[in-house]
Amino acid sequence: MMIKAYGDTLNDGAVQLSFTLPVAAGPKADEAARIYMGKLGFEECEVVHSNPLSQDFTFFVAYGKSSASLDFSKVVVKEVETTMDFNEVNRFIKENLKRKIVVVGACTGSDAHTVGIDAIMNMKGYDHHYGLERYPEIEAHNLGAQVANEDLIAYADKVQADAILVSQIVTQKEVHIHNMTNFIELMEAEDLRNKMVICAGGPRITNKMALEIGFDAGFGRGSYPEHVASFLAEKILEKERGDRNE
Amino acid sequence: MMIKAYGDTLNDGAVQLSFTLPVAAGPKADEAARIYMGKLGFEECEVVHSNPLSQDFTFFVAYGKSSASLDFSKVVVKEVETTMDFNEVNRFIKENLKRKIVVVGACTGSDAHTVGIDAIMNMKGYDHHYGLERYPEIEAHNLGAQVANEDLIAYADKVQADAILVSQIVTQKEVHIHNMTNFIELMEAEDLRNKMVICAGGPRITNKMALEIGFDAGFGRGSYPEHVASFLAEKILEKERGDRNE
Amino acid sequence: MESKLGLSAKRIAQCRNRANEIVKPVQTYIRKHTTDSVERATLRLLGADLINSDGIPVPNIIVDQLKDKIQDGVAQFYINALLKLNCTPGELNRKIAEGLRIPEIEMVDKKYIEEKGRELVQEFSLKVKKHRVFRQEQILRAAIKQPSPLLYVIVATGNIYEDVKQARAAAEQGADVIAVIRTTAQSLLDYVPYGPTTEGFGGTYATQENFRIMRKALDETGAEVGRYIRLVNYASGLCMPEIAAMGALERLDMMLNDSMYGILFRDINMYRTFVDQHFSRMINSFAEIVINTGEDNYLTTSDAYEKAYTVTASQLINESFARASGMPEKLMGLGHAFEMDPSIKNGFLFELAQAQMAREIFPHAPLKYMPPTKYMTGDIFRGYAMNTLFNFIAKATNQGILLLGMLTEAIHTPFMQDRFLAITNAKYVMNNMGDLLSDMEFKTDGIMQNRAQDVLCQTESFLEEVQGKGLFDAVEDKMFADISRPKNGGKGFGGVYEKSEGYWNPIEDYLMKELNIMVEVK
Amino acid sequence: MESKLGLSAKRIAQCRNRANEIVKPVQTYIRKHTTDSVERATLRLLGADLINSDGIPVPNIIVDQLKDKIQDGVAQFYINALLKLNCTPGELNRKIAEGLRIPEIEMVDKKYIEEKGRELVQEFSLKVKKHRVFRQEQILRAAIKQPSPLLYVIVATGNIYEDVKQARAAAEQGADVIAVIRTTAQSLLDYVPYGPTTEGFGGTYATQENFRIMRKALDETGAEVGRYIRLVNYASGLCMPEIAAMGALERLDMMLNDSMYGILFRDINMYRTFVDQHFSRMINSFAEIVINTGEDNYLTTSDAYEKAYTVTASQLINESFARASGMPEKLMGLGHAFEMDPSIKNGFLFELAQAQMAREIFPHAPLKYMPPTKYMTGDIFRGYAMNTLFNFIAKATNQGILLLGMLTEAIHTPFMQDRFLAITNAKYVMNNMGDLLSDMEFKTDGIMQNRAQDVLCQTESFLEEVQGKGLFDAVEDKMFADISRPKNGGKGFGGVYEKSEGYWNPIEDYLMKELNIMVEVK
Ligand code: B12
Ligand code: B12
Ligand SMILES: Cc1ncc(COP(=O)(O)O)c(C=O)c1O
Ligand SMILES: Cc1ncc(COP(=O)(O)O)c(C=O)c1O
Repeated sequence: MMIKAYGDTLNDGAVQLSFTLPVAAGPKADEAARIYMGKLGFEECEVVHSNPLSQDFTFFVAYGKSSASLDFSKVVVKEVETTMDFNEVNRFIKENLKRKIVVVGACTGSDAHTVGIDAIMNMKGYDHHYGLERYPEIEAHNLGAQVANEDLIAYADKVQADAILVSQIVTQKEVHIHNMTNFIELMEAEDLRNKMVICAGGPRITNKMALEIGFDAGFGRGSYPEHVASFLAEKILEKERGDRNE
Repeated sequence: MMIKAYGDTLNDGAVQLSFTLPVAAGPKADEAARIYMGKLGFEECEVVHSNPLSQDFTFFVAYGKSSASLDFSKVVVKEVETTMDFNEVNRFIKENLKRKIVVVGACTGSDAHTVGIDAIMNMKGYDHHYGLERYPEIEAHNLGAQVANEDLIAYADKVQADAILVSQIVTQKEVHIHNMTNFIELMEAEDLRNKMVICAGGPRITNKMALEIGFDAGFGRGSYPEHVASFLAEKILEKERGDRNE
Repeated sequence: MESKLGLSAKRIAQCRNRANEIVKPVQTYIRKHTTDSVERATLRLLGADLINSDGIPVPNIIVDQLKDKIQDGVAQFYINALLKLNCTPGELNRKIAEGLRIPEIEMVDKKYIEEKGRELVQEFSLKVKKHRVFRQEQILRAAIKQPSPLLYVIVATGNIYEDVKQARAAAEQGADVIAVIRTTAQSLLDYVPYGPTTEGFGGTYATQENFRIMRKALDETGAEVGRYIRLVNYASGLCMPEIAAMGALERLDMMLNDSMYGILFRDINMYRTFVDQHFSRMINSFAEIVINTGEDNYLTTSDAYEKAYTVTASQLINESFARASGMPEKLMGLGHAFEMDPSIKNGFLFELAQAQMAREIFPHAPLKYMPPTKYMTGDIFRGYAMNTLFNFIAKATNQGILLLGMLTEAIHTPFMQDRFLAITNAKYVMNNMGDLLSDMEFKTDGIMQNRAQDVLCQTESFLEEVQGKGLFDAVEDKMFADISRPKNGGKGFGGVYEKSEGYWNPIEDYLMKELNIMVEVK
Repeated sequence: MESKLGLSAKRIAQCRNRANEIVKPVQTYIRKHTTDSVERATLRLLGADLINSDGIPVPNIIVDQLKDKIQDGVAQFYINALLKLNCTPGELNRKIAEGLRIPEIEMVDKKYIEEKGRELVQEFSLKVKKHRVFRQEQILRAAIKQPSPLLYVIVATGNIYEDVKQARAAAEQGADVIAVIRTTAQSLLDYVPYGPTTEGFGGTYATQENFRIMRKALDETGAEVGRYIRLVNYASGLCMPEIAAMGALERLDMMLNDSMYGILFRDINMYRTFVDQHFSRMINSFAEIVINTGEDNYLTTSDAYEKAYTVTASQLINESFARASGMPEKLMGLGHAFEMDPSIKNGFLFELAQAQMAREIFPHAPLKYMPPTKYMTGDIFRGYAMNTLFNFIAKATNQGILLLGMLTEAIHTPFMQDRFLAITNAKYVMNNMGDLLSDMEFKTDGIMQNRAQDVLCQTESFLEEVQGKGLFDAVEDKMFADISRPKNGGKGFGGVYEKSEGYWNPIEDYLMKELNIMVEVK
């Protein structure tokens, strides 16, 4: 099934854009904006607004139509499966793992944003969803923010964690990618990578990119504690069974 | 001079987009939006927001970076020259043409938007710029809106107009293009095309497209009466001189 | 209710009185006249429908055939044909479409015609009453989910099937009211197009089939979302009564219907419009269709700060005309708009004062508040901020019907996401500051009180002047919207007829009785 | 001025009194202690500067060399070296950078040191006073072009030269205040980086050279646009006094400077922060730099509706600490924020009440109002609407400094156009509804009056509880921002020293005299 953007008619390919060009405002700038939209591949380009931002910059609002399309049936998302709620997760752990699972989390590197990891881990939770600390079958350790990867790993090792949760909010200059990659390298160097389930989370994190970097899962905006909890429970069980079979 | 869009660093190529895809909201839709941005040619695509519009449509806000660039020094705008103000125009006509010029204007076809043509022609003008009716050296006839091309041409012929002004506001289904093209055809059929200066105006009109259709000039958003007046005065003079030399 | 703005109840009463005096002589004219469209509407309500192979609607064919008999009322000829040919309206319509000439048919005794007329009127009446009951039930059921103001958005793709998608999506998002904008210049057609249509400029043809398609879609989506989704169309134009008739038959819920819009903004003859608006409003009154008047149009052509009083004056005139058509205040969606130049210092205060004033002058009318349009630009962000303040005032002053502003107003008819953004904006604002104005008071003799009082004074003088000249001359003299319309000029003048002594119109008779419209004896 | 909100003047006075009682024992501690950064700041104000080949700043080198003598004050050793080597600070700095060890230099007679101290303090004092006069002149000249609130935007590219472009553009667009956001985690560095920098994450390093570059650019653009463009940076962190010192030297106009932010949100040791904030505020007071406190931070971690009283309480504590540093109210840019969940019914009313309350409790402070951040999402349009209502309240309640919300708050540090959109939004709203609140009155015992009164009561009980425990224990007990910080934990505790009997600091002495700071006798 091929799809295009939709303005008011199927397949019209209509898209709204806004951008700044580093040129002084005026008819020449407007024309440049129109040409630029053409270079971006749009047709029927309309520069509907332009405004000087300074002597050297101009802001534009524009609409255009694109003939680009994609096959929706071929879109694959490796979504994290999130089937269980609070009670189900606890029951699942009790029945299958028959012990509490130990989870250590932190917001790592120079990143000081605690709210996201707190939303997942704190007793009170987030948006009326209890955090991991409230789960009777989970022993949760929230180390807070600005935790060095080394310290996080050492702590997890010490408490014999089943899983580590890494939160990354700041993404400028791809700092989160560097942090996360470094984390995986350290885990491997310490020979812990296969002993623990490791997840990342944050508003710019996707499952896809987390997997690419070497995590077991990634959780983006709108995640709730039970999403992580049910993923962890199932993954840890899977690991245990795998380990036992080896 | 090659330029790209500017977010916060020269040549970062950052652009904001919003669009709707005809698919149900969810992770698959988000991924489709990301892929779609790729198809549009963007890199580092971030779908920062998605919202269901109905069971079958999803709205996205996205940011991406494009490597597209254009050579600003090669951008050519055939702008209408607009050098004179109210007094200068009148003086110019008096001294050079030595007679009042006759201008007929209307908003044509089924288009009922009078405000634009009134802004240009009415006594009181627009945004503190007097309209053509106030120019002592211009005899202005404003026929209002929803005037058939035939009627406008017949009227202009009757009053021996030097110039005709056509306003076109509604552009859906390219109705303005059809109207304007039809106008030129009729002018040619009546053998009047070369007898009069003809200008078009409206928020979606550019000089470029007006020229392409066969008008002498096109005036877009933000036009003022003196822009048209000075263009007309010079163009009519040019025409007279040309005619005399033939 | 005490006036928050310190408006003098006496002055309001005086204004209202003047509006009534202005309308009185016009009503006298109206009572004595009929029009092509009034007759066609009557035919439609009795059952006339279909088009011929040239696309000419049967009601038009009938009226054309009877040009010289219109002053007697065409209904009797249609009913006569039914009796003589002993067929249903459906069969008769087909025959007429195929060429049958009605005038040639011999007339039966008037009493049979009257009897058949009663029967057909009864059918019409039952149908409409069923619609009324259904609507009332639906509205009641969803009442808590649809607080005031109702959120009103337009669809305008030109294609009824595309419109349906957009409308359904809007209803899912929270819209309470869907208006299907008409194609450019339909108001100037002297007939109503037929069937489902997929080609329009800036809007979709108003046809009975399109009404039906959209009504069905909205009922379905309404049931899914548990709200009653109102459907709106545009009556104004040369076919005002007919479109009202179609609306009544297809259970539309609101109808754009202004007493003077066609005259001023579409150059339709004033006599034609006055007669038409009266008949169409009787239909709307009976069908319990809320009318939307067009005061916003004054402000797109004139300055909203300078000419605010023309809005108030027009509201009062519209009210008076509406009352003369038997309309209760709860159906009067009197219009006004947020159209002041956004660069005016304290413009927000003036808009707030104006909106609050309308609320106080018409305490029971579901006022229809129109968003900024004229000062909207391609800067969709600035436009979105303007719409935010507009929504703010709408909620603060308890407007009844909120036509949501589109951030792309200056660019194109709404994209699907534009409507969504408008709805979320309105919901956010309305929820977030719902009780603000009831938690505050206007300062005595402050900017807003003074502004409202000034506008009310200007309104009074303006109405006084109009009353002095008479409405017909006032319109000719450019007193409204700076536009002059000659009494005998404009479109559709040829379609106005003085009624003969024997003029007979069973629909009109029925509506006047039902609506308790008294005709004052000379 | 009478309270629009019906707040009890007596209760406000009681709250203020409690805050003073809370601060008193902390001031006693502060008076007896110095820190690494206080000493380095003192050195900087006397002329210390430059870095060595490892990038370590000279003030740090000096303090490190004198670790065991800090309790006596390091200034005397630096001055001694100047005298003994008979060179300028510039020359001395170079020598220290090249390896010169100061402790090894033999001490001259104290009276020469004191004399030279006076000379250096004089230089510092003259420089700052010149800045003050220049600033006052500029502000006066542009006063009508810069009405309240001042429009404050941030730049945060990480590259000072890119920041300059953005800042200039913002000033051209109408911004009055430019804050150069610091790179992530600079607050945790125990030294101040050096020179112009082009690499930062989410912000640009605060360095003296960067201050200079931006100051120059803003002065130029300010001259072009005929307004005085304020420059802001962030003092909070382990180098709070030093950054204040640099700000005083380079004519910054505002400085983020909160008495507890570093403790709660950066896990800096509480003793360290209390001592540092006091010294840095003395510098700001003398340099007439407006401080910006960080109450907004409470609301990004706790719920803004539930914990509104913590903001008011913190404002009062910040005020009391500021007063203890000789700061007049007009320099107290006390913070608060529009951070309630936008889905709260009547949330707008609660925000309005809170902002008006701050205005009434601190009538002469240039309150700094922070925009929505926590509930901003990728829906830039919704965010723009939220910012519109935020700007509305800012103007209505006459806030002094308006940090403009960015529609892309949830996405990235501002793009150039984001700032433009923020500025036009603010200008539109402020012009359009400027006089609204002076044209209205809060209803007695209405939602807003009750809300403000409730919050004030909660504030009083909270302050009472803190007073009971003492501030140090209260922080340990999680009473602020739900965060517990141990007294002897956190960063920088090692850099706090009890002053010896002979502690000597010519800058401190001078500032205390200039600012009329009385030390109560035990
Ligand atoms: C609150 C806040 C702060 C507070 C943080 C307080 C605290 N204790 O956390 C303060 C004021 C201290 C702050 C400071 C800074 N901030 Co900040 N901040 C924000 C803000 C406004 C809200 C973030 C938030 O709390 N969201 C709510 C939570 C619940 O959402 P979340 O974090 O996305 O978490 C959810 C999911 O992502 C997921 N999740 C998150 N982590 C994890 C982990 C796991 C394992 C899982 C499963 C799920 C998960 O689940 C959560 C619930 O659904 C955002 C803007 C915004 N509206 O997003 C900016 C923002 C994140 N900050 C930003 C910046 C740049 C900074 C600074 C670096 C600025 C500076 N130079 O000083 C500083 C320094 C901080 C540092 N060293 O990291 C930028 C980041 C830009 C970027 N993309 O890189 C943002 C986007 C603002 C902006 N536009 O500039 N900030
Ligand atoms: C006011 C208005 C109306 C009024 C018109 C009243 C009147 N007497 O003019 C009313 C309410 C009647 C109306 C009706 C309709 N309108 Co209308 N209307 C507008 C509105 C809000 C403002 C237009 C305006 O007055 N602008 C101010 C003037 C001064 O600007 P301007 O026209 O651009 O003129 C300037 C320049 O363009 C130039 N110029 C213009 N003409 C000329 C000519 C010459 C020779 C020169 C030199 C210069 C020049 O100079 C002027 C001064 O700078 C716009 C939205 C908007 N904000 O732009 C929609 C808009 C133009 N309307 C629109 C539509 C679709 C309609 C309808 C067709 C809707 C319908 N289906 O019923 C109807 C039908 C009208 C018809 N048959 O044409 C659409 C057009 C979409 C499109 N691009 O095709 C718009 C954009 C709204 C929208 N988003 O849907 N409308
Ligand atoms: C009262 C009224 N009727 C009708 C219309 C539009 O109908 P048309 O453009 O088809 O005349 C409007 C539009 O503004 C209106 O206000
Ligand atoms: C008072 C105060 N200081 C400093 C900062 C930021 O500084 P940093 O993140 O470098 O600690 C903030 C940010 O919110 C603040 O409110």
